[in-house]
Amino acid sequence: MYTEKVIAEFTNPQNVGEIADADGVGEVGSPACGDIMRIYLKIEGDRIADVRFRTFGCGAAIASSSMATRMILGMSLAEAWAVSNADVVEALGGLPPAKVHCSVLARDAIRAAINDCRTRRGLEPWEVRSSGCSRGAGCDSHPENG
Amino acid sequence: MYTEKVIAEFTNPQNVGEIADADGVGEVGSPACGDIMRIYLKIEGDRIADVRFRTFGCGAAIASSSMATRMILGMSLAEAWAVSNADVVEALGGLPPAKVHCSVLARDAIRAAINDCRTRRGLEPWEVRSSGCSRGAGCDSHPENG
Amino acid sequence: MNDQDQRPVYMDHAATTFMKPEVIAAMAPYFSQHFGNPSSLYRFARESRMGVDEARREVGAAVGASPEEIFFTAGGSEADNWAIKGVALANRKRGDHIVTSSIEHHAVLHTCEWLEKQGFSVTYLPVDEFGLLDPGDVRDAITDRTILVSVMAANNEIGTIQPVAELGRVAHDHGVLFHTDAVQAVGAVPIDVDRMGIDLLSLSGHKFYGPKGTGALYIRRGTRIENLIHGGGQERGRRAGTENVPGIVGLGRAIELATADIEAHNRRIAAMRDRLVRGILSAIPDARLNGHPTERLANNANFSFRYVEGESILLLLDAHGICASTGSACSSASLEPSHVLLAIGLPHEEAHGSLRLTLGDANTEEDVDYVLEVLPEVIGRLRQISPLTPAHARMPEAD
Amino acid sequence: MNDQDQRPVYMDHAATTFMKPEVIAAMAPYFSQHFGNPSSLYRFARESRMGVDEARREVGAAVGASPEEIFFTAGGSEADNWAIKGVALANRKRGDHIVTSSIEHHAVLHTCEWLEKQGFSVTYLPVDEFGLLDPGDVRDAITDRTILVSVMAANNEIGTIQPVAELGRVAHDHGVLFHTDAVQAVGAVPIDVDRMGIDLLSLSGHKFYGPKGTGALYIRRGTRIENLIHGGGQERGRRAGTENVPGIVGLGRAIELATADIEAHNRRIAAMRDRLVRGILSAIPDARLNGHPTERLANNANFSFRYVEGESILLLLDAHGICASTGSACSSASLEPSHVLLAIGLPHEEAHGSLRLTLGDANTEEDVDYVLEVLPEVIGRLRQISPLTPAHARMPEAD
Ligand SMILES: Cc1ncc(COP(=O)(O)O)c(C=O)c1O
Ligand SMILES: Cc1ncc(COP(=O)(O)O)c(C=O)c1O
Repeated sequence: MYTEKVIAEFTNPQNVGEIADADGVGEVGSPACGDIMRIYLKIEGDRIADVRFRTFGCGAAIASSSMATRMILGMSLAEAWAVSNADVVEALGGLPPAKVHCSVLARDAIRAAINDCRTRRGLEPWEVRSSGCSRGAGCDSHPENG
Repeated sequence: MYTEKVIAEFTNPQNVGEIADADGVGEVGSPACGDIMRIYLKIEGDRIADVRFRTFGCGAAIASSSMATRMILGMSLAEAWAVSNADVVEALGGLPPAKVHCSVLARDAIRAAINDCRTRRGLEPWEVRSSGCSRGAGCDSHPENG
Repeated sequence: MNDQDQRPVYMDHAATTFMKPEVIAAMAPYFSQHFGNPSSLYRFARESRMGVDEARREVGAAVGASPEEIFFTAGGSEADNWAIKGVALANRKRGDHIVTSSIEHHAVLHTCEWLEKQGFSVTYLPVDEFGLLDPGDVRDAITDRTILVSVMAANNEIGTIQPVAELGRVAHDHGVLFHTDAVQAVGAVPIDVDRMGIDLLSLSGHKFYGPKGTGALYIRRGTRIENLIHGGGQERGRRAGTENVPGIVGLGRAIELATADIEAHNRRIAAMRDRLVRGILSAIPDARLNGHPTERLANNANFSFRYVEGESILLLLDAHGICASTGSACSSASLEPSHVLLAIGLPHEEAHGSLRLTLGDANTEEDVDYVLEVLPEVIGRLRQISPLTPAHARMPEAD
Repeated sequence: MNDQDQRPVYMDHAATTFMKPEVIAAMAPYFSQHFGNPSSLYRFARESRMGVDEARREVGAAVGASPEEIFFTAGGSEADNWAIKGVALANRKRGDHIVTSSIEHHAVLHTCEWLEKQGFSVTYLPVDEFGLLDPGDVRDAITDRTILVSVMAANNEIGTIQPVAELGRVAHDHGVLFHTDAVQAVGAVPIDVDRMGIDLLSLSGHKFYGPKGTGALYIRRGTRIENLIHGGGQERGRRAGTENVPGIVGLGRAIELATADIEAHNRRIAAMRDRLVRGILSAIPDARLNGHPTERLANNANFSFRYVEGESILLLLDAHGICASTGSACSSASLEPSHVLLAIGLPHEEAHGSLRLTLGDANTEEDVDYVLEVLPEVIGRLRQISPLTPAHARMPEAD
């Protein structure tokens, strides 16, 4: 059911761990739902200099976390915010329909971590809409979002 | 579904035909029901000197006719009357449940022929009960019936 | 008289067929090698999933459907039951009336009778002397309570092929779903569910050289239908039960072979069948061919022989090593003659005296010769025995 | 890390089994040689009939029933559907209430839910922490409207074996019919329908090295039950559809083999299973064995590993060539954890972290060694990734 890319990403995940002095941490999901993602960001300038994750969840959740963290490493916060769950799915070569929510979770965890950075810096958090947003165009209010 | 004996009797039936100057003829069944048996008897003294049949019907019907006529050849009319459908079934080594009615038909055809003989001789016909009779003991009023 | 030891001449392909070597070969790896449960996650089960997916594509392609509209069942009867009960129960709010024909297979008729006991009403339309249903009769039978028209594509006894596309059009003109029991038609009649306006279609593997106990129901996307077998999420939640992977694979291979070149296949079979029919009708007096002269399955020949009864014909043919079938339902407990033969207007005694010969891939011209040699003698012998035979049709008494 | 090319260590025998060579050999002659339709009259079909009859005797013997009480189906799900719907619909005048357990297979649960939509009421009884149903609860649940008690003989996820004989007694004490889903029990638990007071019993061939798509329903003589699949007169008028002759023959052979010496078989399997359980529980902290300590299927081991999720365990095991299963219903669209694990009181996150290993005839001590080598490493890696893992249960970070 999974693509080879998902399996490869899952069996050999990158960026697993924590960042003791992270500039932002985001966590989404719940154990009752069967998946939790926590993402740690280290920012240098406006760039993501380091990113780590911990995930409790299925293969798609772990693969999505790994892929998403690899994608945003080196990005500006605004660029990272703009990464959609569809981008993650694409990078994984596709996900089964029942597992697409894992990519949404990864995006949401990144955004939660970004907003944590912003809040700690005394900035307004960017507006987060329901995860349904990723499906349609134009429903995400963030300016950098296409 | 048929025993070898039924098949042998059916593929090589005995006593097929008519007796031009028969002393009694009995016919039972109807084309709509899928079986008709007609039995011709030639009597010498009180004995059945010749017996022939014509049957329209399934393999069991033809086999039962053949077997029944073979059984009664040489018998007295009373003996022939006493031949039950179970005797025919036994002689055939058994019949499938759905086909037992064919043996009843053979018995009934013989009895019809016997009563035709008796009537032609000016005798009272022996009492005929419903074909359910053959199942239980003691419901057949004919004296010679065991 | 007794040819027990020669190979049987099998002319009962409408009852069931042998499995083709290609079909057995396709199934074999799934018995103990690729035996995984298609629902399992691990790679080892991928072969099973792929086998099932491939078969779904093959079945879809054979009837002009997309694979997602194909649902595997355990045979034609289950498919018929599912189609009719499933549509009836799911559309109860819309209506409670079903239109079908009086010559359907029992899998359809008894299902309809069961629905009548559940409060549905069913119209069983008559057919003409050739077994054809008039689409106009279907139109007239449809009411605003009608939810389903179910008419077989081809009849299993007399082989008559119905005007399926017209029936589909009539049903759709009235916004009514159309189901066809195509168990006898697949591999014999080209089928295109879109062109023919078919919403549901039943098929069965063992009628076209596939495995027994396999079948499929085509369900047009968007059709409201309840499940028949509830449980696990197999078949996209529509039909529970661990998939019969080898069977499904065999069904797929068989339907691919059966529909690869229907026309050439029919030409070959019909040529033999036509010689058989001509030979029998010219050699045996008081015989008639039942069914339609042209609109009939290429492999089907169904006769009535007056004065004799069907089962006895079968048994004598069997003694000569010929496998055939009759409309007299002798093997069941019922002594009723075929409802199909009665529906085309045969009197009871002729309906009792029917013989069905259905040809198939392994039959040869020699088989036809052999039947033409044996059958007249068989009918002659039985007419000799029958009290119904008129003197002119009887040979001089032997003994 | 990637052992893709070694033979898989298959420990998912509760999902499905390979077919034994004896079973395949028994079926083979019925594909294209003895292919006749068992309903056909001619001698050629006699082999098919005899094959089916012989299988019916074998299945009957395996559960202590007479052959006439065995009806072949296309699997366990069909048998469950038939038993429950058939009894419910046929006894509607007597009552409208069914008692079952909350840990039944979906083939039972979803069938019961369907009946609820038809106006029946169903009591789903809880089980204890080991998955055991209390016969006293069944007694208390029975009302004068109750027509059926349906409780599985052994659970497919956690292997708990129910006190079937007691349950049968309770049902019969109240004049209520008793059905048991014995799909997981056949070949693993000796069954005697008379001694156990079973009126209906479902079984499925592919769980004991027989063919997929085959099963049977035992129906005690005299039991009022409606048909599920209407049509032809097969199975003495109870289940329509041309018999899957090879499948039925294979089922018969398989059940004969599976029940020949259950005790010896269980001893061998349980010894391996026990070593596996001990090894895992001692090597992996924060792990628990789900199910009953003694009243469980000899081949079943079901664990919860805290902090990790089941599907990810499966995938990593799969990468090592180990085939296993989890109660997290990942392969379906549902993200719900197993209803069985929730019913025995596991919190959601532990229910999500379950692993089922079910041993079978081809497993060896080396397989056990291999799983004992791989599994602790797999759980360790996933705990390394999980945010739920407390520091004490985590290895030092690698990078
Ligand atoms: C307890 C139980 N009941 C019913 C079934 C359904 O059987 P089948 O998949 O053969 O239809 C299964 C297995 O899938 C099972 O484990
Ligand atoms: C027209 C028709 N419909 C349905 C069926 C039932 O198919 P199966 O026996 O595969 O269940 C048959 C054959 O038996 C048939 O000829």
